[in-house]
Amino acid sequence: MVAMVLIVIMLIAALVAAALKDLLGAVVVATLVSLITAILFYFLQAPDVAMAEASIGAALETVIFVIAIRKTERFEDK
Amino acid sequence: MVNPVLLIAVPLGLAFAIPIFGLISKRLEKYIPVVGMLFNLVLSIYLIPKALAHPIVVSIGGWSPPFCINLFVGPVGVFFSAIIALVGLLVSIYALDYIKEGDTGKYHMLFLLLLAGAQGVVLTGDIFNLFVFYEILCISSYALVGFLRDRDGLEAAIKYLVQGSIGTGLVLTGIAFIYGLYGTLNMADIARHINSIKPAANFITLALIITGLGVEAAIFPMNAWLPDAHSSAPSSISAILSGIAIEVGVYAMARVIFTIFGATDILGFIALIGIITLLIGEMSALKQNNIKRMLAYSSTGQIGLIVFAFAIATSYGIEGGLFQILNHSLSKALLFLAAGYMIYRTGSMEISSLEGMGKKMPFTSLGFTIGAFSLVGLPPFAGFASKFLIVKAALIKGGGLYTCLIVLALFGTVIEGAYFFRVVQVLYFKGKGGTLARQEAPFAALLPFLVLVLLIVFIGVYPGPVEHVLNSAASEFIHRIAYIQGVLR
Amino acid sequence: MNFLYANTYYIAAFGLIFIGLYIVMAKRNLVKVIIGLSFVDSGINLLLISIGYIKGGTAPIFSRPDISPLKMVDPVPQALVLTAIVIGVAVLALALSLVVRLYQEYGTLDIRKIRGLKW
Amino acid sequence: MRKIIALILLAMLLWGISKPISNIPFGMNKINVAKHYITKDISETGAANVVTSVVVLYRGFDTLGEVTILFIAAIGLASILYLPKKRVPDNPPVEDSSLILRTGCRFLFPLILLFGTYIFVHGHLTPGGGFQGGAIIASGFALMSLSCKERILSTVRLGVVESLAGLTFVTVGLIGLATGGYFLLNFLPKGTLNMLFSAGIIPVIYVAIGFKVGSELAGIIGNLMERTQ
Repeated sequence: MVAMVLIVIMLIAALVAAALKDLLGAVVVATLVSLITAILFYFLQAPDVAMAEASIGAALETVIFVIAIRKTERFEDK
Repeated sequence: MVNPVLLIAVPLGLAFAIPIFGLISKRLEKYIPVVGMLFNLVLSIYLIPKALAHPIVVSIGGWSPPFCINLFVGPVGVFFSAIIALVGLLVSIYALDYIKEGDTGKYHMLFLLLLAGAQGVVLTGDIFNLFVFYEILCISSYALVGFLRDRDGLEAAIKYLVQGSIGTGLVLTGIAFIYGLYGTLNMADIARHINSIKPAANFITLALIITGLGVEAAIFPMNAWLPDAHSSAPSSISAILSGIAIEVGVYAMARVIFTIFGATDILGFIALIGIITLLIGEMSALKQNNIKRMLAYSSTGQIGLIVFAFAIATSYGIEGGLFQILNHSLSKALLFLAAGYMIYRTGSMEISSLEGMGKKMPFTSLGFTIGAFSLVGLPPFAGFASKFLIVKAALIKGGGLYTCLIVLALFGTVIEGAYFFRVVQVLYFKGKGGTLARQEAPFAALLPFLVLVLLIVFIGVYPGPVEHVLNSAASEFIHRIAYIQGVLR
Repeated sequence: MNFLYANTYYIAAFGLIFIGLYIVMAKRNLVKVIIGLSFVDSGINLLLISIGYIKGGTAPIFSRPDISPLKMVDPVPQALVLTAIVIGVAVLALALSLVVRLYQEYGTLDIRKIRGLKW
Repeated sequence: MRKIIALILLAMLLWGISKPISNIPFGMNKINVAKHYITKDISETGAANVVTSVVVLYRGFDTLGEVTILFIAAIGLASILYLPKKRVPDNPPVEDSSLILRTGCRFLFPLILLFGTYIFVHGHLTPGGGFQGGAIIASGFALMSLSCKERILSTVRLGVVESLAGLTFVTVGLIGLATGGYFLLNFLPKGTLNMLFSAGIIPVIYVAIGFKVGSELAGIIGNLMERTQ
């Protein structure tokens, strides 16, 4: 049941990331998606993968995205 | 007995060691790829007779095949690894003088890793391992396409990266389905189980993998990235991408279709796709004024012909396809390398600016001309033998479809002849000298030209030994039972 | 409803893959496109892990002596996903470096305003 | 327009993937080859974590390819962001972060390094391993370079660590080839289960991977921060 709620949140977050005009916001929401994926990996009895996803997918990818956005621009133009 | 895993491990190790050599002396870095590829060439030539006699199966880690990754070094494997090592060696000699700007140490590392990835793809016997090496090949080509850091290169690189990533995503989805359906990743083991489950599931899995691999092989309609990527990379990299990378993509497709799935019922469709790719490539090449874009579109056309030859699926057809791969690797590498120095001298990629090059750079122009003639298929060069085999195979196979398609393929060859002769005419018979003084390309570039020209002529005049290897290679693709038994003894 | 309940994880995985592919195909901002690629990667990883899952299975680690090997979930997809995650971050870093350089050249991330990027 | 085309393509893909997925029921036992790994793991490799032994031993060649891919990404990124020596941009002076942040980060940094090292040293016993530990170490360096604005590691030194770690991996494989005839053969004694020094070459390779992944990811972040305006 928890898994279902998390999955719904994850898919909504992915759609929000697609719709947001603020790229930094989109990256933060994408991080949420990564984190929920990591929790789902844990539910599926894959602790190694959960750790990798949390440390690489959620933390480092976000850092790389944020640096790239700081070097470019924050808002998607119309 | 030398273990063929060295063909992959030595280039990887040397590439990792380049920064350390760079600490000793910056001048040392550029000789490392030459050393690595020379080693690979010697080893793969040494392995050819052994692999022809009996396919070499080595496991990694010491377990028996379905439980660990194994390498399958049959005739196909040694054939491809010899081509990769040969073209890689010649291009790395060429690059000694050609690559001057940018972070050159990084260029040589990426170059060597690209070739190591290609070696891994053609030797491995495990589908996920194939995917990993395929990613090595793809990611190093993304980085190398953008190596010059100009606008064209960056645009082409990001375009290639996005389309390539979608492609590899599809391949990985297909691999996930294969694992879910059969619970194994070893190619021979999958091939043994493949008929046991519903055909619809197999078909979709095959379609996903073929589509994904088709992006790298630049099969229509997934070829939008190719002209940009191949024309804006440094010329030495264009030679490798056209001469090796797309052929490796075709190899992977052939391995999946013939050996793993044994799916001979979709080959008519693949043949059609091949001919469409051929015609689109040749027609687009005819319209180009930029010489590198012209060569890039011509690669698309050649890949179409190779795919068509494989889709004939008889012994002659596959032999013709492999022969055409050999011819295309040598000729297209020669064309791109020769064009690279002509562009370097004139500072322009327009075909019209090459006027009178036949007098100013006679050896380079001669190399370009021979490469063009061989690609068009004029005797006595290698292209004649390979195209002749393909036509023969299609006619023997018969049937309305293949006869119509081979007529279209010959029409494509005529177009190809038209645009190559136009360039040759510009090189020799137009312009009155111009302002440039006569100056040849440096020795490091002339040596690869010489070797490639000699090989093209030699293979064209005396195709016997090559055909002997290709014959065994074709039967490796056709007889999948022998492949399965060879791995799972 | 029963179908949904039985295949929740597959739906999550394919939902993520499709949202990612939609972003790549329909959005015009390069950073957005790369966010889409990372969604596709996560979705495929989730698919692989769900394929390897066995109901009531334990994690494939002999952390206590009483764990029976026959109750473990499949370890191979987990090993594959570890590889796939690292490949994903590698592609992403390379892509973002290209994006940063393109921004320096053109001053925009919109693929309509960058000459050669029409796909 | 392109949205409609995208949706049509996705609908086709959805129809397609429904075929194979209906043959792969969720949660059912589909184990085939992997049965060998989970039943024979302890006697053959001596590692408590089966995923680790699959990653490093049974499918070790994939892992070699995988660290190569990360290596390619790191050097590809450096070559794309390469600036000739004269043109290194003077980054506009950034305001120093607050004292609390800097002190806090300086305090956290060694702890993060220790945690990362723990993770990759214990890869064969507990969840985790070279990739996870390396990523944690890299995040420590990212934290330092974000908060303190000073370069901790030079690019050259990171490059040497990367090279040596990669060479270690290849050399371990070649030693296996030389001693037992198989690349990446587990030539060290397996030891007793659940001890730190057990499972043969797994800890050696995971330490190498940990250093390699950590230095590569730290290098990627450092290059992105510094080589661009």
